[in-house]
Amino acid sequence: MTAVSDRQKLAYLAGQAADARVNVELETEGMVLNIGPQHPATHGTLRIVARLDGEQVVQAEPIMGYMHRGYEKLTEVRTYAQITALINRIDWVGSFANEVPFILAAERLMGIEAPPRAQWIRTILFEMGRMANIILFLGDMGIQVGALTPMFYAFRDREFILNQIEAVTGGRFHPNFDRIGGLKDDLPKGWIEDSHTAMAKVREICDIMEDVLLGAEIFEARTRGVGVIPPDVAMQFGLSGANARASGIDWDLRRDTDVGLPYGQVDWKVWTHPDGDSFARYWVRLQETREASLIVDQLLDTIPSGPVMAKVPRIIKVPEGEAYVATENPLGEMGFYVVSKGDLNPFRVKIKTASFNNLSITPWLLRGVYVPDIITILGSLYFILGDLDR
Amino acid sequence: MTPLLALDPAYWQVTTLKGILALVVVPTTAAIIAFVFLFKFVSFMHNRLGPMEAGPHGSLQLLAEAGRFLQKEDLAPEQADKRIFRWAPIVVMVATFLIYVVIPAGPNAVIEDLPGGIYYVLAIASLSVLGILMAGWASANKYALLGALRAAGQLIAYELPMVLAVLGVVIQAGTINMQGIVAAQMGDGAEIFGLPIIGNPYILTQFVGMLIFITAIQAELSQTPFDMPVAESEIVGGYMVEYTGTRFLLFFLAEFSSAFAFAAIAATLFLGGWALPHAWGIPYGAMHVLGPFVLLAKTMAFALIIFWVRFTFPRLREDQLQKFAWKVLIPVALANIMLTAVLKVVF
Amino acid sequence: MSSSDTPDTDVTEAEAVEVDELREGVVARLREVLGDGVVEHHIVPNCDVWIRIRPDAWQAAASSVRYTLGARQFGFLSAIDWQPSPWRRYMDSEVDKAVHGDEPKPLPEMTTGYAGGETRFQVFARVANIIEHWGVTLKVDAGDTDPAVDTWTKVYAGADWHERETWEMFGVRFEGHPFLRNIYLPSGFEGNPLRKDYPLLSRFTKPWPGIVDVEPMPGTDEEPSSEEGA
Amino acid sequence: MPELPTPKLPGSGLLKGLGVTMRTALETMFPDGLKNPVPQPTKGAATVQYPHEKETPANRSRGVIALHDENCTACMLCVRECPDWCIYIEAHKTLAPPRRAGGKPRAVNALDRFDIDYSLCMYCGICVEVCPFEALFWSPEYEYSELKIADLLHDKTRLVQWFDTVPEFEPYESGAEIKVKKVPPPPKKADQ
Repeated sequence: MTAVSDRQKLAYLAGQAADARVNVELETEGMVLNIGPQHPATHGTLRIVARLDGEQVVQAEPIMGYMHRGYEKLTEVRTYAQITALINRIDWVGSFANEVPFILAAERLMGIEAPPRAQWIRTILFEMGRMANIILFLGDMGIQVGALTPMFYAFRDREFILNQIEAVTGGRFHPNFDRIGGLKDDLPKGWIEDSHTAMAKVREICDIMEDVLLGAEIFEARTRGVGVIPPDVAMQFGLSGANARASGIDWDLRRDTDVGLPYGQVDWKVWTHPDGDSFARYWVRLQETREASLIVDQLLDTIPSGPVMAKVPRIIKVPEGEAYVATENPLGEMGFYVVSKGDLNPFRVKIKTASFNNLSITPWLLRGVYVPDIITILGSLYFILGDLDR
Repeated sequence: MTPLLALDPAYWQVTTLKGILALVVVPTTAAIIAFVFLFKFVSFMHNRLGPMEAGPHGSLQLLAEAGRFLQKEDLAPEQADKRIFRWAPIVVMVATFLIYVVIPAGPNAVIEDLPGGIYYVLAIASLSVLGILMAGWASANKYALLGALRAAGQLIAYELPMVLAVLGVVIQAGTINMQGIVAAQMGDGAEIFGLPIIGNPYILTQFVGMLIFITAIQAELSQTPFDMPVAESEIVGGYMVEYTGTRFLLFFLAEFSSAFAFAAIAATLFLGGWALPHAWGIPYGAMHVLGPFVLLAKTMAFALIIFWVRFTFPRLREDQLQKFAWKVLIPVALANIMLTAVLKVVF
Repeated sequence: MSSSDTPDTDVTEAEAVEVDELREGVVARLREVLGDGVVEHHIVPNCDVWIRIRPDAWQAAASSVRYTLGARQFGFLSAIDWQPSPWRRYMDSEVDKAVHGDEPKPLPEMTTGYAGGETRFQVFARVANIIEHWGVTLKVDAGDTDPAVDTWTKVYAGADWHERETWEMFGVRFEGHPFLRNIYLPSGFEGNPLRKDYPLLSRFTKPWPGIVDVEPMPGTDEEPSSEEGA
Repeated sequence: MPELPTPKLPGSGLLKGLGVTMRTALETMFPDGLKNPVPQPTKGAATVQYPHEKETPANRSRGVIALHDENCTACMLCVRECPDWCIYIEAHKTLAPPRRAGGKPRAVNALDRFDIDYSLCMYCGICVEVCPFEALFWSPEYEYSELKIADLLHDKTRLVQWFDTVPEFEPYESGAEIKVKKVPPPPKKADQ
């Protein structure tokens, strides 16, 4: 007998028998397939237990927690400056966009308003974080569906934005640049002009992606009608960002709520798509990237001069109270519910991340889907694992 | 065959010579294709340089790769069926070697000029499916199982359009012998639209057949628009997932040498293989030397199309792939055969 | 700082007068549907609104907020443990205090946030109406020792995962939830990490580097001053 | 709302995709277009061959923390503010020469040990920002990886060596009214 001991063999057979007899007339035996936690298509360590009947999914359920770092517990023992350094590691691709909601919530509690120049630069870096995040998605969706080249174009042109963020904040991915009351520093000389060239590069990558992927009939065959989410179900699960807008929900926090970012002074358009399938999600994100580059161009031209830091005491003690501020992050609506008891560190910070809600729809969405479509749907929902597991 | 050189070797010497020749030619062709297309051309398409460290401009990268695979430990999963697991890559490799038997690279530079040349190739092409199924089933891994079943479904579904596309060429050439097909295209009487200068490459008359053949090759090699058996983002390497070391090297070599083999067959069927149009008046003797280079150039042309498509397009789902094969390729191939037969009779 | 019905008093006079009719309307409509289910509410003018619901009206609140008030977009659902943490900020915890030599400060007594609350655990959820552009945070008391609240999964399917996370982090049982199990933590994990009395062990294992140990001037018998420029 | 896509030939989307990849391949091989048809991919490629050519990081990029040890008075602010607790400082009291002639010698903290553990550090920059005596600076140096993780604990001498790589002060964009608090170090060539 081979080295396999009898106990293992029995366990192996028992495992097989445990798979429910899924398809009675065809006498087929169900198979439980573990996609992840080590899998190229899951943006990190996410594990999906899919019960298959042949290639069709009978029931799929994501298992998370491999990347859970316990942010909400950490925030209880850190000062506000330390938390800012921590939270730009939640959605590690949209670097600056994580810090803004937390700082805005703290500013609302303290009743401080950042000077106009700081708001302008904050919005510019916020949109740059969005572009850096979504351009990675535009390339990555190609890999999920099998095309190798778009990824390289995306990374080549994304470098320009990361260089701009690094030139201002010092860090490409983790800027840690936002402070309560304004920003840590001001723009270096010649930055505004380099940013204009970077924005032109962003529009160029959007056109390339439209030619290589969006137009290709195979991409349309793989994504049209795959993973359709009706608007009401999307809202019930709390989907936000491009996933909601792709189902026809005309809702964008940048336009609908006023949190102190000058989106009012810029004319831009919210893109929606009626279909709600994977193709629509890709299409909406592509248009939003182009829109973001136009927003940044307009903001760069109208930067007011002035200080970047309001008058703020050196030791920051946030007065007692609660505040919830949510902004339109690249992945969706990210909100910080900050409860403060008036001392150096917050009493409780609830971090509402977009990917958690975006992924909570997958058990409902992945029923009766083919195996390759699991990957397409997960790719189109576009989550970042740090955002999902916090 | 007029004796090439003065000496007249015994039969067994000829076969061993041919065996050694095949053992040398197949890996080098796979190496050429792998280096030119997989390392360099793809990198240029991605606006990057590809391997640059090993050898001038990365030329010795393949030696480094082979060395890396050879010194890796040769693992087999515990619950795998050891014997079948070890023989699977060898079956796939043999299937690729056998295709080279029939490809003519010169007037008599062919390992065995079988009378049923192209018919033999189509039969052998389906042998690799066995190796893949053995690999997938024996490695006791759910991903490998999925990959193998997909490969089986796909390769069988795409053999039919390949056969039908080849039929168009055979009807027009009137023979199924490879040298015969080459002669029909580039022989003395061959000319098209009245100008003999370009001979009669079947790419012009059999253009639809060529397209179907290229698509079928893409599926036989499980390349990207049809690479479900090895879909990296879904089933992570398909049937090759449990292989390491030399066995994986065998699969790698098999993949690229079969790419060269099929591209060479496409060149022979549609671009006239090793021959140049008779009207150019190149002496028959010179073709012995020139033949292989002409075949290499034409094969590179077809391989360019294969790899260009491979690195640009996304991947189809298997049900779309099957629908595309049965509902689109086969009817068009049948229509192509009918048209060729009618035109053959009329002219 | 729990406030009664009117907005809190220390707000400047101008703001107190400016009534935020949109959010007052929301509270009024909810009060009209739930009757005395709405216990207390707090409004920060044209900013945000908090409403505290009686525990037995929690499920009714969900369906009324969703269907009658039209807040179809689900935000999140979580809990707060209002009891102040015995470990404070771990830096001046007992381990390091011994070195500093002064006795620990007494624990502050428990106070709850906006729209009040009597018990230690409080579940709060946020939903938004994206047509009229307002969002509301509903709160409910979940009890002190063994917190339990009705589930929202019947109304907002998205609440399923949030309730599973709140259950494993705070130990709040959700009556009627289809299958309460760990979402982040490994299955064999005991204890509820986000409770305030759950220690953050990483801060115990390593001594706090911030303790100032500057040796005295050689030769002088000056004893080392402990709080040197703290 | 998306405008109706113009009806197009079924295969044309695929051909456009092929066109893009081939155009990029040709651009990489012949960067100067048809002027000189000699393929020179090294010029056309967007990638940098790292060990041979190196990209200079931005002026403010946070590569490594440099210490100006004369300014450090062991006030322990940076140690307390560091989220990862990865800075260790030990000092002792000494008598420093009086500021004005004939004045009383001043008791001042002399630095014994100033270690930063780069295996824990998350490059957030709070220590550099919070230091009241301008003893810590950022330098864009990034090539200090080690074989053993223990070597990532940079001691005082190593941190002072980084001091020479701290870049000059960078002028701000026009319209920036910011109070310059970080005075750059004295010219590097001065003897330490």
